[in-house]
Amino acid sequence: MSELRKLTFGYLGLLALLALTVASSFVDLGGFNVALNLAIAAAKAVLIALLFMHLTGTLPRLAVAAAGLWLIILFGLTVIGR
Amino acid sequence: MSFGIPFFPQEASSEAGQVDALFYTLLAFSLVLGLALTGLVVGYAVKYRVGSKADRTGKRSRSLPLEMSWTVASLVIAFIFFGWGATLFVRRDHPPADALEITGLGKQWMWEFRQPGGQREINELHVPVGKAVVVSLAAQDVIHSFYVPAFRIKQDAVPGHTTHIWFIATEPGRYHLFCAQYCGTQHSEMGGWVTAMAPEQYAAWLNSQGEGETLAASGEKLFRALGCSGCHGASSKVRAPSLEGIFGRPVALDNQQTVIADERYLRDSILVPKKEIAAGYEPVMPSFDGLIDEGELQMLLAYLKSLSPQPTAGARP
Amino acid sequence: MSRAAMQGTYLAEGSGPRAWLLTTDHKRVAWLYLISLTAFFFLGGAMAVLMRIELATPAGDLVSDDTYNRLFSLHGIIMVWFFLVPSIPATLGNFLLPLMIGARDLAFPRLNLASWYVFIFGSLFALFAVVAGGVDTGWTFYTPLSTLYANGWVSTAAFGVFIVGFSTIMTGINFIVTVHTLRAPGLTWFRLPIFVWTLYATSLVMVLATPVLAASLILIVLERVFGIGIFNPDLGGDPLLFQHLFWFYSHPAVYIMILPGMGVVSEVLPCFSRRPLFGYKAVAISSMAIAVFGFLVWGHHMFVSGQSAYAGVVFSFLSFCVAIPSAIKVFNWSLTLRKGEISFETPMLYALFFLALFTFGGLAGLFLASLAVDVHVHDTYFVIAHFHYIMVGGMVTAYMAGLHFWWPKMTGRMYSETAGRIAATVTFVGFNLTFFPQFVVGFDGMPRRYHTYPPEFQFWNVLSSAGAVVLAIGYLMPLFYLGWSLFRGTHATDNPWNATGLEWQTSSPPPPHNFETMPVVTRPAYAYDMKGLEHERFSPHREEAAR
Amino acid sequence: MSGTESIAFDTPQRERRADTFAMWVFIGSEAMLFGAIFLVFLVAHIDFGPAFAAASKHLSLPLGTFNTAVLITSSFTMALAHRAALQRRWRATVRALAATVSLGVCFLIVKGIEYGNEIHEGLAPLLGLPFRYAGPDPVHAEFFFGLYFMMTSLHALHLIGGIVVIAGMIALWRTASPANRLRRVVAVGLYWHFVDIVWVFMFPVLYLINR
Repeated sequence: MSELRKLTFGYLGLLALLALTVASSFVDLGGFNVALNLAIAAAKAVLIALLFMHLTGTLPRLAVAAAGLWLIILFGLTVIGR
Repeated sequence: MSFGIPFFPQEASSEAGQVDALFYTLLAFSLVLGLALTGLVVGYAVKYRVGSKADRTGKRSRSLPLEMSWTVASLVIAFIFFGWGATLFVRRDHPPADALEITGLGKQWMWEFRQPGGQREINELHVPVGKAVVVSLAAQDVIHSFYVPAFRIKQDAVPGHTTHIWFIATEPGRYHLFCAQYCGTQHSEMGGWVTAMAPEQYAAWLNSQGEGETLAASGEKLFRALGCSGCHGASSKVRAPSLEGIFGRPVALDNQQTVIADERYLRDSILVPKKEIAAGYEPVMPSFDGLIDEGELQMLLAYLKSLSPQPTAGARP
Repeated sequence: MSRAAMQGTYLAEGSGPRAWLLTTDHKRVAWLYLISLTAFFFLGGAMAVLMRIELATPAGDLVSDDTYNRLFSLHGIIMVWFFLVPSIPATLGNFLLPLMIGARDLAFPRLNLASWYVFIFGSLFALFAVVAGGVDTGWTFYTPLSTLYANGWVSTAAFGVFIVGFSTIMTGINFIVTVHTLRAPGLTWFRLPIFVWTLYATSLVMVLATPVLAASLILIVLERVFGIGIFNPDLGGDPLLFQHLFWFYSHPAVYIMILPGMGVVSEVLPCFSRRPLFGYKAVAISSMAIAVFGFLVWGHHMFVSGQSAYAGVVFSFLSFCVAIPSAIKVFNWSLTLRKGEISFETPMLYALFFLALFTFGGLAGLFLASLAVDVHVHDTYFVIAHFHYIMVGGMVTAYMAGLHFWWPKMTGRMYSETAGRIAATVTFVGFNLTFFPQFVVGFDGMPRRYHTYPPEFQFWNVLSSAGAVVLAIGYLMPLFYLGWSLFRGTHATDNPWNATGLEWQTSSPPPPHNFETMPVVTRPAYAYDMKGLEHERFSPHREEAAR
Repeated sequence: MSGTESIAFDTPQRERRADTFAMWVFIGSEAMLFGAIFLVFLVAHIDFGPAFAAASKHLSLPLGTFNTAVLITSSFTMALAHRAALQRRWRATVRALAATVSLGVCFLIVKGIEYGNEIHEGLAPLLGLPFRYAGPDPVHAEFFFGLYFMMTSLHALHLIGGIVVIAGMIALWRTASPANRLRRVVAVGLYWHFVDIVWVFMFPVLYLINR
């Protein structure tokens, strides 16, 4: 039963984060709205990956780490290059 | 030049000799290393061929000190060449303050130049020897590239950007001008000649071309015709920033940042006025994107620059 | 010759078109790829020969400028995406990867077959664009030329390349998973043959870079069809952004192409010098380093594009760094020969020619990484010569080395050694005659993609065009003697070169599921100096000659 | 070969491990695709922030929020399907899968309504449709809508792919062995969650610019 409990809490957490991100957009935080929205989105992604996708084991983590590293390269060097 | 076969390109700019010095050093290094490796491989291949009596005893297969030393040696050599090339390269961004400014516009498939005095040339560019020349480049349609092999210089002209290239011609003569970036059907015919002349002859040539209207003067007319002066003029009702001496000055923006009013800023302010709004002004300026072409933009920029006391130096990014 | 000799091999498992076109056997899929890629190689090569004939004179007298532009665009598109990228991985890699790691097949055999169909579908789609009217953007599809001004079948060709990208990704995923999950007992990472390491590194690049190419091609199609101005400066887009996205894929793509070639050479050199590979670990690790660093240097294609000088300096620095692992490999290969017992069969000749051409091509890369020199030679024939030294002189030569090395394993037949050696030498001479003059004429200032050129460059162009003819002969020869050997060649033994890899422990050609008994690995790769292998040597050719 | 789909594997356990890994590698690859698309948007956003913020206000926040909730719920039901399949409760699995597909279709319908509204208001600069936009800087607002349609339709295509695969799985449910059922649920589940994650990023990036 604890598995089901975990999934349900994860689901409710995701909905709460959604509410938070929509609510935050009505408040002017200066330049930080975008950063906050992206942080919340990242938190949601981590929740989904860990609870729903069972991101365990070395190999899947390796794949995720590689994609993450390459995304950093893509974004970082493009923005430097402009 | 032997038997009309070109082995080395002419050197006709202040830059050329320096680039060639690096080039020939690299060439010497490559030949030494390449031939040494070839010699090593051929030597081994002969010495240790099947059935030879060479001594094959002793441990080999791996040697850490050897591997470390060639890794470090490669790194050191690579960094020397990197530093040398980079030092020469960053000078591209710093033309001398008194440089002669010529505008170049690339279109399918021709180069159009305007001398500072307003003289127009198509596929020909006349420059004085011994004086720094800045060519500010724009492109009307696709990407082109301004390339003079004898000067060892090249710069793309990109639609939506203004780019620069500068050089000091050292030898009078006629040199190839190419478009180096593939630009469509007649790419290989796009180009012409750069003629470097002694300063007196250059002056005489300019005179023979007649006094055209300077780019800045054309820009001033355009400034009125487009209605810019209606808001930016001294006696206007709409409150817009005065553009007197704007070029090269820091501008405070309404987001608490400050930018230098360089060509990029001025171009964006005309085409994307909402992007950076000067502090204390309403964002009411309309965008001229699509209303003026690259040639007209060059004129406006020339006019705005002419409003500053030190028109060329310093403010380039 | 005799049907009996093929009994029980993968070649005997049904022979109709159905048995081949619906096979999931990785060895047969490799053949499907081999045949289609050979066709593309000669198609792209024919275009190159036409271009060289045109360039024999300064004037544009053979074909019109539009035709010439279509020729080089299609030469690039076909050679890069329909030949070089899949070449070694999809043919030799497909055939050998499971054999080398002691597996019955790739992890996903049906995905493997699907990848071939996707490849054929995509490449035919692109070929349709050729028949319909051609593409004149160059293989680089630079915007805004490709989006606003080019009038060819750009969307069709781009979409074809986009589809082929899926096939690349499928192969990449299959290889990565296979290497991770299907290695034979005892086959640890540092016992893997270098060829497997390089296939792994290449797959990594395929999987992570190809989607970015896919994205940039979709955007081009959307911009042409729907008018979304992503790269159009008039609508707010940025033409340089396309170059960033394109080179984020296309620079690592040259490592997709060259890494497996390095792997092949790392197999061949030890075998024919009877020595373990010098510095095995360094070579393995530098393969991975190349795959990673390869992603950090794309900006060196944009030194004169108007990107900031700061970015230029950063990218130049990183480009010099990527030279290091390649240099390490060259040193290691050279020292592998030391104290060996070297013989010069066809694969070895090709491998030695690879070493020479790759070294000089790589050294030319130093000129291009060096900012001030690059400004002069950028977009000239110097660049053309550089990348043909790596891609053709390096990669295609390695491909030929591998093809000749594993031909007995793939077919169970031997080819004529004399013909092989002659072809290798003709190729080497023809290659240098074709491309060395291009270094000189590039330094003299001749820009690339020129249909006509100033007369003073003619001398070098004539040399180059003459070389192209020699090179074409060198590449056509194997077509005949290898084809002949398929039917008339002497039967090969299981291990004709007496090599160490697992693939040589099964029969030639291998049985359908590769091994009669699953192998267990107890030795490092290239154990040529171990007892029992040290001086034994068996070559069918030598026996033939003795007879 | 005891119940493996590929002859390369000797046990179903090893095959499932390989399947999962392959899906993750594929997801990494897909992440690069969407990463490149997001990069294009980011670059444009840096250049034309104010115009994008103004244009973003023309999107429907209620529908967007609702759709995000729908997709999160579909991920939840997909996770339930995975759990049921692990416990070999096949009827529950099919029910959860069916719920997932329905929620996916619901998302697409709502998205379709949004598209319809936007086309009706003249905000879709596609296929020669007129672009009518009242706010400031219409040129770059048009650019925003171009990117919006490109990004959301690319996401919708991925979602349609997932729906087709799950529907096919349900149709072929009876013919599949238990091991294969589990493999397929795991694989398609990973894909579905990934498509959800893409939307989780797309939603704030497109709908919540400086609102």
